[in-house]
Amino acid sequence: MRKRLSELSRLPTLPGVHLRDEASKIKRRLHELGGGGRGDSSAAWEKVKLARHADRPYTLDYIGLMFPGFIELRGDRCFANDPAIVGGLAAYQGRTLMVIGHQKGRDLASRTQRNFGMPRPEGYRKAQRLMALADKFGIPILTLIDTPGAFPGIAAEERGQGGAIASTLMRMTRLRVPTVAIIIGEGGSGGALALALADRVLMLENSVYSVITPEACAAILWRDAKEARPAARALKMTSADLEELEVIDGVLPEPRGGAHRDHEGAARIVKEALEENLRELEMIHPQARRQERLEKFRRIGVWRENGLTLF
Amino acid sequence: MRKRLSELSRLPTLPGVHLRDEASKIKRRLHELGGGGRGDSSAAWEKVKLARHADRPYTLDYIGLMFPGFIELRGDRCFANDPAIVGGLAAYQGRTLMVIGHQKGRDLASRTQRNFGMPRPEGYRKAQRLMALADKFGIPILTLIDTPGAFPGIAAEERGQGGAIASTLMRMTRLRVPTVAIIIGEGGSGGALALALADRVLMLENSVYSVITPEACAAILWRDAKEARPAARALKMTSADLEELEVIDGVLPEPRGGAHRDHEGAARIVKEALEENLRELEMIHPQARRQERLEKFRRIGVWRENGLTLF
Amino acid sequence: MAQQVSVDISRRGGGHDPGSAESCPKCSQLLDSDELAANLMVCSHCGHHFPITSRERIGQLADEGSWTEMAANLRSADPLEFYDLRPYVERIEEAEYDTGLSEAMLVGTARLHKMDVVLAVMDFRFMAGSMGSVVGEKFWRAAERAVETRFPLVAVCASGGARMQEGLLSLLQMAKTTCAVEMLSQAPVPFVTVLTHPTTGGVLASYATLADVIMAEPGSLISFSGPRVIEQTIKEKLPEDFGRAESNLNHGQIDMIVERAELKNRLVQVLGMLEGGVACALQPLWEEEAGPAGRRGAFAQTLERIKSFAHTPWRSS
Amino acid sequence: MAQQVSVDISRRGGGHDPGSAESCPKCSQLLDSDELAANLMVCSHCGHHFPITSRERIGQLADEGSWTEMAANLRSADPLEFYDLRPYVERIEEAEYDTGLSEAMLVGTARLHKMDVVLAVMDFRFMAGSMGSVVGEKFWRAAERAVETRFPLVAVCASGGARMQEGLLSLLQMAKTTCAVEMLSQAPVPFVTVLTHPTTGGVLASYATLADVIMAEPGSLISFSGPRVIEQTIKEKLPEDFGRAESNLNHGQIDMIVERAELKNRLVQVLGMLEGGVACALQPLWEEEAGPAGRRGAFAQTLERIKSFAHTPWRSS
Ligand SMILES: [Zn+2]
Ligand SMILES: [Zn+2]
Repeated sequence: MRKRLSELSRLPTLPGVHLRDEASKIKRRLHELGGGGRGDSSAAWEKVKLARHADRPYTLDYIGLMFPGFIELRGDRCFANDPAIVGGLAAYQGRTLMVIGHQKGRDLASRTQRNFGMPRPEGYRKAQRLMALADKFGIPILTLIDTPGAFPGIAAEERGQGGAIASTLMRMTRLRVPTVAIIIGEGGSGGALALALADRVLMLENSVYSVITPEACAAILWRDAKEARPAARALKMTSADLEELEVIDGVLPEPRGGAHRDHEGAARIVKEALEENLRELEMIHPQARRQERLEKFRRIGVWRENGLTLF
Repeated sequence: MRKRLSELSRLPTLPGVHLRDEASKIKRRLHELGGGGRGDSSAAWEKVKLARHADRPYTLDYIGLMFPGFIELRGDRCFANDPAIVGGLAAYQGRTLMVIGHQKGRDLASRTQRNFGMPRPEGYRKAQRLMALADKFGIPILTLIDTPGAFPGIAAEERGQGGAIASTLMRMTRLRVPTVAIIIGEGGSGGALALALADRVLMLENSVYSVITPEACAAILWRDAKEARPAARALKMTSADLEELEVIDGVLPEPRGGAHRDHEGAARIVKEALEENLRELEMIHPQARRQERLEKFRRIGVWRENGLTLF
Repeated sequence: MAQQVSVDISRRGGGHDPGSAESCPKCSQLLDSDELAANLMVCSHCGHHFPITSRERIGQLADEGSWTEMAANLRSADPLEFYDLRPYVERIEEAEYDTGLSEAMLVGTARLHKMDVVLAVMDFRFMAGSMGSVVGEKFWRAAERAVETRFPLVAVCASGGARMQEGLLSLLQMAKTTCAVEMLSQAPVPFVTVLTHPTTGGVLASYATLADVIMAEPGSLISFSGPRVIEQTIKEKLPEDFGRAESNLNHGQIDMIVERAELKNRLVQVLGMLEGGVACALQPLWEEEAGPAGRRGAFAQTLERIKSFAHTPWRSS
Repeated sequence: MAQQVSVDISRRGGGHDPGSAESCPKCSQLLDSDELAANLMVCSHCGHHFPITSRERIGQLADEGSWTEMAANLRSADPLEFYDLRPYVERIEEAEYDTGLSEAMLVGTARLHKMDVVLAVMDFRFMAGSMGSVVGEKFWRAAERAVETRFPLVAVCASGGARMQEGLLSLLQMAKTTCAVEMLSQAPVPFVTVLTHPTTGGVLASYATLADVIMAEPGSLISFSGPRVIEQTIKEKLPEDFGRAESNLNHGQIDMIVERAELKNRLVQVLGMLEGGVACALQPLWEEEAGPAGRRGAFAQTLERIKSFAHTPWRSS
């Protein structure tokens, strides 16, 4: 670490290359060395369990608590209405928001109906349609992310699961309106990311966001799905991990005991974060905001080049 | 007729109202009175039979004869590739065209595969995708129209046949590139129109273009599908009828004996018309062309207002 | 394709017969006509929505005295000099006599809970709600007015399809109404459609499905091809729920099903929400993109309205 | 998700063993390695396309001596200090040793039948063609070069998905590559992808399916989720043709299936056609919309190329 740090400090900033603020790297490493639960693999796993907690508020709970009015809009105008993604117009401080989010069910019937929050391609195509509608009328977009991942099924593949996610990402790059994405529970893989190419990406304290579930990761790399604990730790999927990696824009502290114990408190926190971020984003001209969005995601990545570690 | 004419000539042109050139009206009526086959109901029916003739050149025949190179592009990126509509990039005079058309089959197997040229929603969605691609790269679009109509089936309805046609029409209103539509055989109802909201709409001499098939019209209005002959005449669906009604931009004379007897000759005629129309259209700025397209379709209709017949 | 869908609107002349009784086609209950009308022509037993006339619809939606008809003098011509067993002109005259209307669509301006809107309401009784030149032109004028005034456009659809007696001219009204929607879209002015029983053919395949938000009345048939045509093609009997609003909702083709009693409120909520977006589009930094200045006035009005909503919670899901 | 798809590329180090024999996994025929290589690694008996390495692919596509690699010095870092049973750095070193490559993608410029293009070619042997920070950055630079030079971008995909050892950083490469495609799209510069066996996960759900034209090699598995994950979820064995290129074509997800021997020609034809559209975009009256002046040069080149095509008829359907 020290070697890498000194290498970096010896060199001028290269054009087109983003040198991460080293202070945060050091802080991060000190944090790790000093414990704080992150050296402990069960801490990450606890977060995974919390993020999946059945009592956590879901998208429709947040909508109900945050907005005095909400009109759900349905359907991809093509094949189906996917209940695993909900979206619609929300009354927000004398104006309108488009809210789009994954929706899990709470009891067996609604879980089945919502397909455990795992969208099919038509869910993503509905999201795109609503994004286009919001963009047309200059309505800012809030996405709430909470899914184990896109549904892995034969028919979903045949209807283009990969392409549906990709085109949703593409749609988000093109939006003129401000976009805020908040991971409220499980941010599972491409199925989560599809709604998260936003101007601001925030995580609730006890949410997770990962390229793969720890179980699946363990099954592949440890050859044993039961090794999910070390996998969860290794994947650095908690909000604290990801804030330190600087791949998200902020962490929202949850109410005492966690969002699952205080839905109202959680909704208040999400609403305040939304307000603050929208206020900042709306100061930026749409063209510039779009450009900044591209730049932000363009910068993500860590690699070595000519012996240097670059971020 | 004379009364209507004198009413019109007495009045100044009203704002927002398009008074059709009366000379053509008179010409038309004289033509009718003077016979010319149009008073004979079998003439229209003969055209219907010719337009459906199994030996007529189809879209892929024209493509093969008109362009030295053609790359078919497939799929709606959503549900299926519909073989009842074909489309792709054609090499055309040192540049590129996007060609999209209905495709009938010639033998039993290919007819079944092409669904007798009756598209399902995915056919129209493929057409939209190809139109968007052409628009992105400034590639002019040629559509070739030859269908009994959009396929009437349960699954096609469930996947949004109506919406698919409507959104294709909408896509065509928005194109920046020049568009030429040519009815080469059967122009059947909404399924044909979906590809025909173009800057220029031309008909081959022996093609027909109608709101409904004469058989279906007869079944409803005559309560007997066998009355298709008078229905064909009453619907004014031949190229000559429609030129006189001024709802198309031109009629292309077919080779001696009809297109079904001389595919090469027919292709030559279509190609010349395409060249001429594209040349004219490309002199217009894209914005203006789009505006003119809207205006052109805006003007279509005949009604009475305050006792006047307006066109 | 106009007459392929049969709908029983026995009530001629645009109203109900006071004091008489009607039997519900769904639950067979005998209903008192006055009560039925007071219940907006919805069966109080099973919720069946009886088809209603365009004037009844406007009466249910528009604030008292706020309706002003536009383009009232448009009448069908007979450009094809069409006749089948009877001349087209005779069919029109009959429809005029039976309905007291001059065409299958009424357009005008109205207020819905004080919100200014342009309305375009079809009437199935007039030649099966078929779309010919007059319907196309009325819709165009409604859209034009909406763009001029920045009032949103609400279109209530009920149609058997294109008016075949006007031949290709009627088919091309699909293109014309689509161009009108594109004009709305460029503004942009909110555009909402309400699909009622039945919405089929050329109307469905043009402006009806091009709205920003698509609502439908419960039980409405919403299908491009008529059920009989499909049955003849596939040589099977269609299932009872074929093409109904509920099936369309499941298949992703419409946004919501709204009961008649809720329709006015829901329209105002949705339109207010869509206009609420204007609030954002008029942030100081956005001004160069904000479009004509007239919009600012509409916006101020909208903002007030939305603010009043904020104290009246509602939910659609 | 990277290692969930198993592919047999036994040929380590980027080539075949001269004089040896290989058995076709599809028809079991024993094939002479030299003949197989001469036949572009396609079974001469059944047409089975053996997976090939990125260098083999470039060798098959690029005109002799025209390949210039870009961003060759990019190497994976280990931002998560990831280890499972073994450290990530060790797995990278092993992959480097086995493949002679530094990462799962090679990018550079080349000429295809004299047409300048930017190439981005994945190599499944390198950690199952997984996409981490380096692949994302290489793709970005390839796209950037394409925009600067106005050369079209051709991406040949082969991937097990995201590089899980880089955690969320690898997931976010999907967003990054999508932004790169958006940059191409704004230019616009033609972008064509070739999906080879297997193209799955994050690569499929980002740039691979965002191309102007999507080609696939026969028999390639093209699926977002890995077959094993789907089998575990639905608790059934998948059909043999599940997710294959042929199924994707029928389901409207790709434009065409191209045999390896035809790939180079087809790419040049499609790219020439897409650039041919520039001819129209540069009509005198369009000039204010034509974009950077550099394009005019590219156009002249294209025009010449297209003209030469005009004398060589071809058909794809
Ligand atoms: Zn009832
Ligand atoms: Zn073989």
